[in-house]
Amino acid sequence: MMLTVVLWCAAALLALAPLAVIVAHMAKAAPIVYGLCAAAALISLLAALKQLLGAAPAESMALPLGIPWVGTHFRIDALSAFFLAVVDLGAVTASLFAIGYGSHEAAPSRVLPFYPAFLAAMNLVVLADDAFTFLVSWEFMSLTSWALVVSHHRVRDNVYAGYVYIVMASFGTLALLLAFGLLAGPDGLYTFAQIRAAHPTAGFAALVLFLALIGAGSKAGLVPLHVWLPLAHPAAPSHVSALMSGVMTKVAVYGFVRIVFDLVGGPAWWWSMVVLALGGVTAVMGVLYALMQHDLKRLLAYHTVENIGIIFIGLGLALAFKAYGMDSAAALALTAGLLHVFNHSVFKSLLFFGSGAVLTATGERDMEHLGGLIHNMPQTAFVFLVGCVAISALPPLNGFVSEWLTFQAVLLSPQLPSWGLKLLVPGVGALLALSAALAAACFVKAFGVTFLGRPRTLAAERAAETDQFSLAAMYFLAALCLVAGVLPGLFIDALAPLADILVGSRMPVQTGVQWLSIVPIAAGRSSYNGLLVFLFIGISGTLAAFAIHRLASDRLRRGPAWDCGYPDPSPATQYTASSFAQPIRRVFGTSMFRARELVEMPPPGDMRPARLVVVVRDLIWDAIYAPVAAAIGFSADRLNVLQFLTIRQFLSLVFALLVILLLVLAIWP
Amino acid sequence: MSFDASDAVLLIPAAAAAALALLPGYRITARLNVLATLATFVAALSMLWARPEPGLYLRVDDLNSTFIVLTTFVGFTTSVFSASYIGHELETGRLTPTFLRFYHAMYQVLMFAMNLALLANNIGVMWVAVELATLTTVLMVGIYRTHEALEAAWKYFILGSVGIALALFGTILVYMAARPVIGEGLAAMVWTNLIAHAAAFDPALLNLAFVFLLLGYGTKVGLAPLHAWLPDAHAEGPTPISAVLSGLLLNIALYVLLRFKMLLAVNPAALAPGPLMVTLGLISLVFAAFMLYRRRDIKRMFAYSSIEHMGIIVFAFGMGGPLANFAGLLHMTMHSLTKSAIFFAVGHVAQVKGTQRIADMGGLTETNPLLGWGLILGVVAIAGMPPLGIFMSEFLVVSSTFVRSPGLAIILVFGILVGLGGLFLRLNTIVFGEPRGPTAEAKASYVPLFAHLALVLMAGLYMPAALVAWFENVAKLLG
Amino acid sequence: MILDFAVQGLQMLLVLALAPLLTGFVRKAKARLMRRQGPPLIQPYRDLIRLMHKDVVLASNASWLFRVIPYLIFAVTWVAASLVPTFRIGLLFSWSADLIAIIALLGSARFFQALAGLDVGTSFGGIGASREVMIASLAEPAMLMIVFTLALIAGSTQLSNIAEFMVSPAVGLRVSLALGLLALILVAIAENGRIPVDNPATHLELTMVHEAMVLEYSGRHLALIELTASLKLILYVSLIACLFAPWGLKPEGAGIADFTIGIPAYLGKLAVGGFLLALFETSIAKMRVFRVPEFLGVALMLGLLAVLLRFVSGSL
Amino acid sequence: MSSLQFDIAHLLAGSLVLISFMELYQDRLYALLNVYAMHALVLALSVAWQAFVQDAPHLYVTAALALVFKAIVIPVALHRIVVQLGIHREIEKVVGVGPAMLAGMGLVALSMVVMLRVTHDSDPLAREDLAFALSVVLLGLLMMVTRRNAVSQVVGFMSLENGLVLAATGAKGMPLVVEISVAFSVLIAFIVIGIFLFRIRERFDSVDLQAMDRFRGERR
Repeated sequence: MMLTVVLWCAAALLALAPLAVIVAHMAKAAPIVYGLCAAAALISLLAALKQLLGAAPAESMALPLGIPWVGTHFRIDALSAFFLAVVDLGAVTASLFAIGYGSHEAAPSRVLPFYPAFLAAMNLVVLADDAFTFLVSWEFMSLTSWALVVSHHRVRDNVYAGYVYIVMASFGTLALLLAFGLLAGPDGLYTFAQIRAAHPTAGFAALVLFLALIGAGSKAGLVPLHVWLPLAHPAAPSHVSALMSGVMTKVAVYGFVRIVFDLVGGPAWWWSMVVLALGGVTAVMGVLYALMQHDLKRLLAYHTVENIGIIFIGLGLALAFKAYGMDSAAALALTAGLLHVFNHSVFKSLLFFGSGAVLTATGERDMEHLGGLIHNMPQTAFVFLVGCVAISALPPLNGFVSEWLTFQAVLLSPQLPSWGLKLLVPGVGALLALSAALAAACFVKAFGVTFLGRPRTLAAERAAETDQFSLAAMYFLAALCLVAGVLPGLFIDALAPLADILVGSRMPVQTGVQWLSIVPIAAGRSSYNGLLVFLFIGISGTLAAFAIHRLASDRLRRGPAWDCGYPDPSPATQYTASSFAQPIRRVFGTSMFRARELVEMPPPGDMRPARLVVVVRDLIWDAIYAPVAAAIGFSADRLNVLQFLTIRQFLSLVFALLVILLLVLAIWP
Repeated sequence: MSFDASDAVLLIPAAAAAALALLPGYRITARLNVLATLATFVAALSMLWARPEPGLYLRVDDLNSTFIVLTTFVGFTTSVFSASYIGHELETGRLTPTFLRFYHAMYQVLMFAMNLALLANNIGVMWVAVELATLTTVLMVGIYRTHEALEAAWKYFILGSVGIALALFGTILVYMAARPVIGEGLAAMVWTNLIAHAAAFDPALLNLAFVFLLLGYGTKVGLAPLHAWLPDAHAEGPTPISAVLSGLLLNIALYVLLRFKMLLAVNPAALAPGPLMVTLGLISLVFAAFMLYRRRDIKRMFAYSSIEHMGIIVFAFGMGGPLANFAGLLHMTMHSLTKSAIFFAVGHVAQVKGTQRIADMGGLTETNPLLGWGLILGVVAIAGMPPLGIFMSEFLVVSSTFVRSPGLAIILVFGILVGLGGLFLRLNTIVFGEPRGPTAEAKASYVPLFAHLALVLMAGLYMPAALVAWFENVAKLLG
Repeated sequence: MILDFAVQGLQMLLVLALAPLLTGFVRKAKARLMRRQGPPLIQPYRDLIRLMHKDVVLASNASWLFRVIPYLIFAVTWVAASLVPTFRIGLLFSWSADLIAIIALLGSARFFQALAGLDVGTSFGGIGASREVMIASLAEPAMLMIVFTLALIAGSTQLSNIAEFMVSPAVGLRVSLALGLLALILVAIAENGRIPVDNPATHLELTMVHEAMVLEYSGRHLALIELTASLKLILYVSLIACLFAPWGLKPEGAGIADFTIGIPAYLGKLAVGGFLLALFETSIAKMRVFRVPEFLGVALMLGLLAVLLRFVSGSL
Repeated sequence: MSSLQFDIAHLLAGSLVLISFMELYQDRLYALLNVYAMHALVLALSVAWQAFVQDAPHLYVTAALALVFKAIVIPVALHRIVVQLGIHREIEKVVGVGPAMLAGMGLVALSMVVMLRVTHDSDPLAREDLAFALSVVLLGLLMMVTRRNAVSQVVGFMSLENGLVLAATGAKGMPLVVEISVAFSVLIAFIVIGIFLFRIRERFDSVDLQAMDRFRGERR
């Protein structure tokens, strides 16, 4: 029932794509298309929630499409339902946002057709129940998002970003293809049911793990496969960026979870070490990269990398516990990871919407040209701030809850017998803590430089508040951040069936606990109550304000900024994004990015201004991608000689081949 | 021998060729050309229902009926495209009416030769037909009389002739192998007899024969390092001919090769042709993939991409087994449709921009949206992306190969990925960015282009059961 | 139940009331150690009241956020402080936020304070904010490592349970605990902006961190921020006290009578802690800003080492 | 068949191989053309002999064709082309005579080995014949590859094709032989005409000297 509903929604979205091609040039095209998208996604969302919360049994369905003798199989179980909900939540809000935002689009005909197709593809990925359908939807998702990335094709960087993206995406897809090739075996048993039934050997399973890490990881943005992400996500229109960062990466996580937790079967203990190490590195590298950025959307994209790392830390712990049969602990770790999936999708969409609003208001993505927007765009500033607090994992918002749960899972891991894990997990815990702290620092920078201070350019000064639809979308997500932060119990319980499927156990039920606090393991061990904390803060804050205004003074005068007695009228003297990051750059960047500051001081009498240039190198690119590109270019050049041979030389090639083959025949046994 | 569909498939083009050689005026001739190909196509379709009995010279079975329908169909759509294309060529004066008459006649001769090669039940006739096709294309490649065109035609001619010789030697050897078993005379060259008795043939002779046939016909397939003629012939000839070359002639040669592969497959003592084909296939794939990066001429680039895909197909057939063979057939069909579609698009692009240099094109989606997106769709399809047909075949090839021999699959995937990179690198400069070059609207019918793409799309999503059953039979035939 | 409420309330008021006193005490002690007379103990209270009654002079381009933040950080810090057991374990709401959450609450306070530093758009605000977050980015992980150590020893992240465990004889002397204590002290110094990391008394522009952030504040806002700083100080002192010197902490369900022991004990601890802090500050010079990372790196390493020890063996 | 017939066929085929070697040895164009004429002559003889042995009259046509067309018409035509286009008289080689000869030896040996693997029930004449034919083919190809000179390349191709005809006629009762030989004669005619039309003075490699660098495939 639910399955048919969501499939019809996906079909409707697909049908919307050609429709959009036709109507794209009409004046009211954007609202119509996005409105319809929102409607379809909403229905699908409700269906998914019903499936998930109603703990309905899994439904499956086969259509006579795709590979003829296999057919196209769809299935919705708790896992699919959860991710479907995440996807469609993002889809609904993004479409809502786009109803307003999309009207600023310069070339709607390059966005409108692909947007619904993109949504449909993401929906289908999480519903697919056989390898072919999964990969088709997966790659179709890449393809449509690629089209959206290059929608502003006159900007060279966007086309370049699209190129890197499509190549990396195909790389990932081919890796997954190989993985499924292994799982399906020589006689092509492609449906997931058959794959589950067949248990691969340990070697094959390990190979599948690595291929899945490459395939899903490259889409999710695991370091070192992340390079395309900070290029492609910002290049797309902001509502699409939100979808790519907030939702598509989660679809990638789904792919990983589906393959590694569900299809392959029992994990080996060392798998978790790989995943944990990758996750930890990704988390810290991601946030450090972000700190070096002053392009708002690119900064957000790098934070996606960081959060993916956090998610994979949770998943890695879950794998470890699962491998040693500590199911309840595995359930905790898994829930932590999946809860972060949801949380990140919420606040990352929110933040990208905010950046989109800023972009439309000022036409600027570069924070160095922004500032002081809180005065002209108070509401956007407020919701963006909520997003910043949430993603910085600060109580009482939702980001904190999932990281808190992850920490709880880390604290359970000394019981793991393996020494490797005993040594690795504390380090990963430290990395997690570090990334959380750095994220806070980074978002102080992001919000402070963009919205606070004095406007650095005319554009920033002239900015105007964004439209109602965008605000509605953002307020909704902000509210969601708060709700998920103060009432995490509801969300944790919703995830219980997933844990059941994947690790065969579930966390203790939270809704029953007194005062609505959450108790992951036992009351004596740890508990957190976002609601009370929130209330306390609210009460004591208002109390203080009330008391002071009553008993002391509430008078207030405006004056020029004091600034130790020599205020400077020029906004250029404010701290910029890069100057704000300078201390941290000096601490971490010098080794991690070879960050150098080149001061160019003209001699006395020279009228040129002195310049300070900060050089930041991406070592991962230099170490891996540049050599590969160079190697391909080199071999292309070498082989290209063959285009310019003379006929006689070509003939000699033929002759040589003939002789070789004859020799083979001669020595053939 | 009573007249039946298979004769029609041969006679219509032959008659049309004669007529077109005589008639003046390009409007009539172009129309007639279209009509003739359409009639041929219909006749070919009719063969699906009323299948003629195999004779000494002609036969129809699952394998070649697949090919014939495909060939005649692409031949038809290409003639439609060619009608609009040629009109433009006349206006710009690149072709004179005399040459045009010659062109149309040759087009029909080519159709005739290809159908003959497919229908032939006699390896001698098969050889003659393939060579006839080669020579006609040689003439058409040189039709523009530019230095490049003559150069390309000449190269094609010489390499082709050597190929012809080698193929003939192989054919003779097959006859030698067959004679002791079947007896002297024509019977020993009839395909049906050969396949029936191949088990008893002398394996050493068969091996030797296959080596020569592989090189001889492999030259036509364009397998590296025998490919040299292919890129230039594609680049310098008229675009409809490039489309036919890539879409059909390569397939024909491959088809002939498959026939002989089947012979060897039947004979247990003979060496397995698989490894040879797999090696050549992978070489062609990787080589062509790298060659894509340094291309400046749009048609030559897609010619190399044809080599790449021929590599994949040969690889698939070399691997053998029901899955791989099915994938190979599917890939072959999809590639013909897609590649000819791409060449349709490229032809219009070249006419709009007045050049084939990629550097002089840009922002096509801006200036000619329909054409630009058509080209993108084609490239996306040829790069093996869903939901288009080639993705399915590549999915089957890769996933079925990886378990059997991981190393090969890795190379295959590597080649595909490199090729994709090259294609998109060039595509970006053509369709995106600031518009460059002339931006006149192309006066052309996009029907063939999008018809092909629609078919490819459909195949990627849903394949009719009949077609599938058919392919599966053929896959079994190929063993 | 009623009693529990009373106790929780008493705790909240107690920390609020004692916070300025502790600050004053430390100042006094420092002055004395430097052979100065020093301000009277109640000077901080006077300052606060004076500031409260002054007008607020707001920079012309200060935003609404700038005005909200003082109350916000005060509230957050107060809540955090009131969850740390001072004289009695098992406060009514102690389970509403465990040690990790308390650290995170302080984190939120710092987050907003740094934002406030950036709001007016002056260069000094920027300096302060950027340095603050740099310090925090190292201090917080170190703190979390310490929390891990304690949590792993006591088998709980619940402050009350940890304290309970610490009272119990089961603790014994542990290497990891020693490392943890050392790290905690370093972090506490950094977090409260004391010498050698930062100087709460300085107004020499280039050395300021915390002071630079709040440069534009005045009147009641400044008062609240000062109070918040004191609260943070007392929070850390009592945190150290209840974790590493839990003597005199009364278990749950203790009656009024026991407070006669608990509260004095707590005051004693505060006095000792304050004096030690003063002693430390007078005996050391402030370090350059970019030495701070090394200072905190040590703390982080110590914490990590402690956790590792806990992971590999139960007895260390 | 009697051993005499066998020996004569064998002799003719073998001498064909020998003449191929002589072609390989030549370094003057006219001499080369003459040697080729001889090559064609011997081919004609051997074909005629096959026709007689297999009493397959239609093979006489092929023989006649070889005699008239290949042994007379083509050499003369080429001779005139050389004169008219003023082609250098000596042959530019890629590898010297010595190495070429050695390679030729290797090829002959190779073809022998390959053919001798053929099981013995197929009649020996065919087998030996085929071995010689194969070596002639390979030698022709070798010549095309090691000679820069257009005319000598044509000669190489033609002797290659002679090898084919030898094989075809050697294959007892093979149909279409005549047609095929005719077809090939036409093909060769095309090539020769092509050379004349495109005024290829020195090499196949390009349509004319200037074109050679500019129009080989894509511009560099």
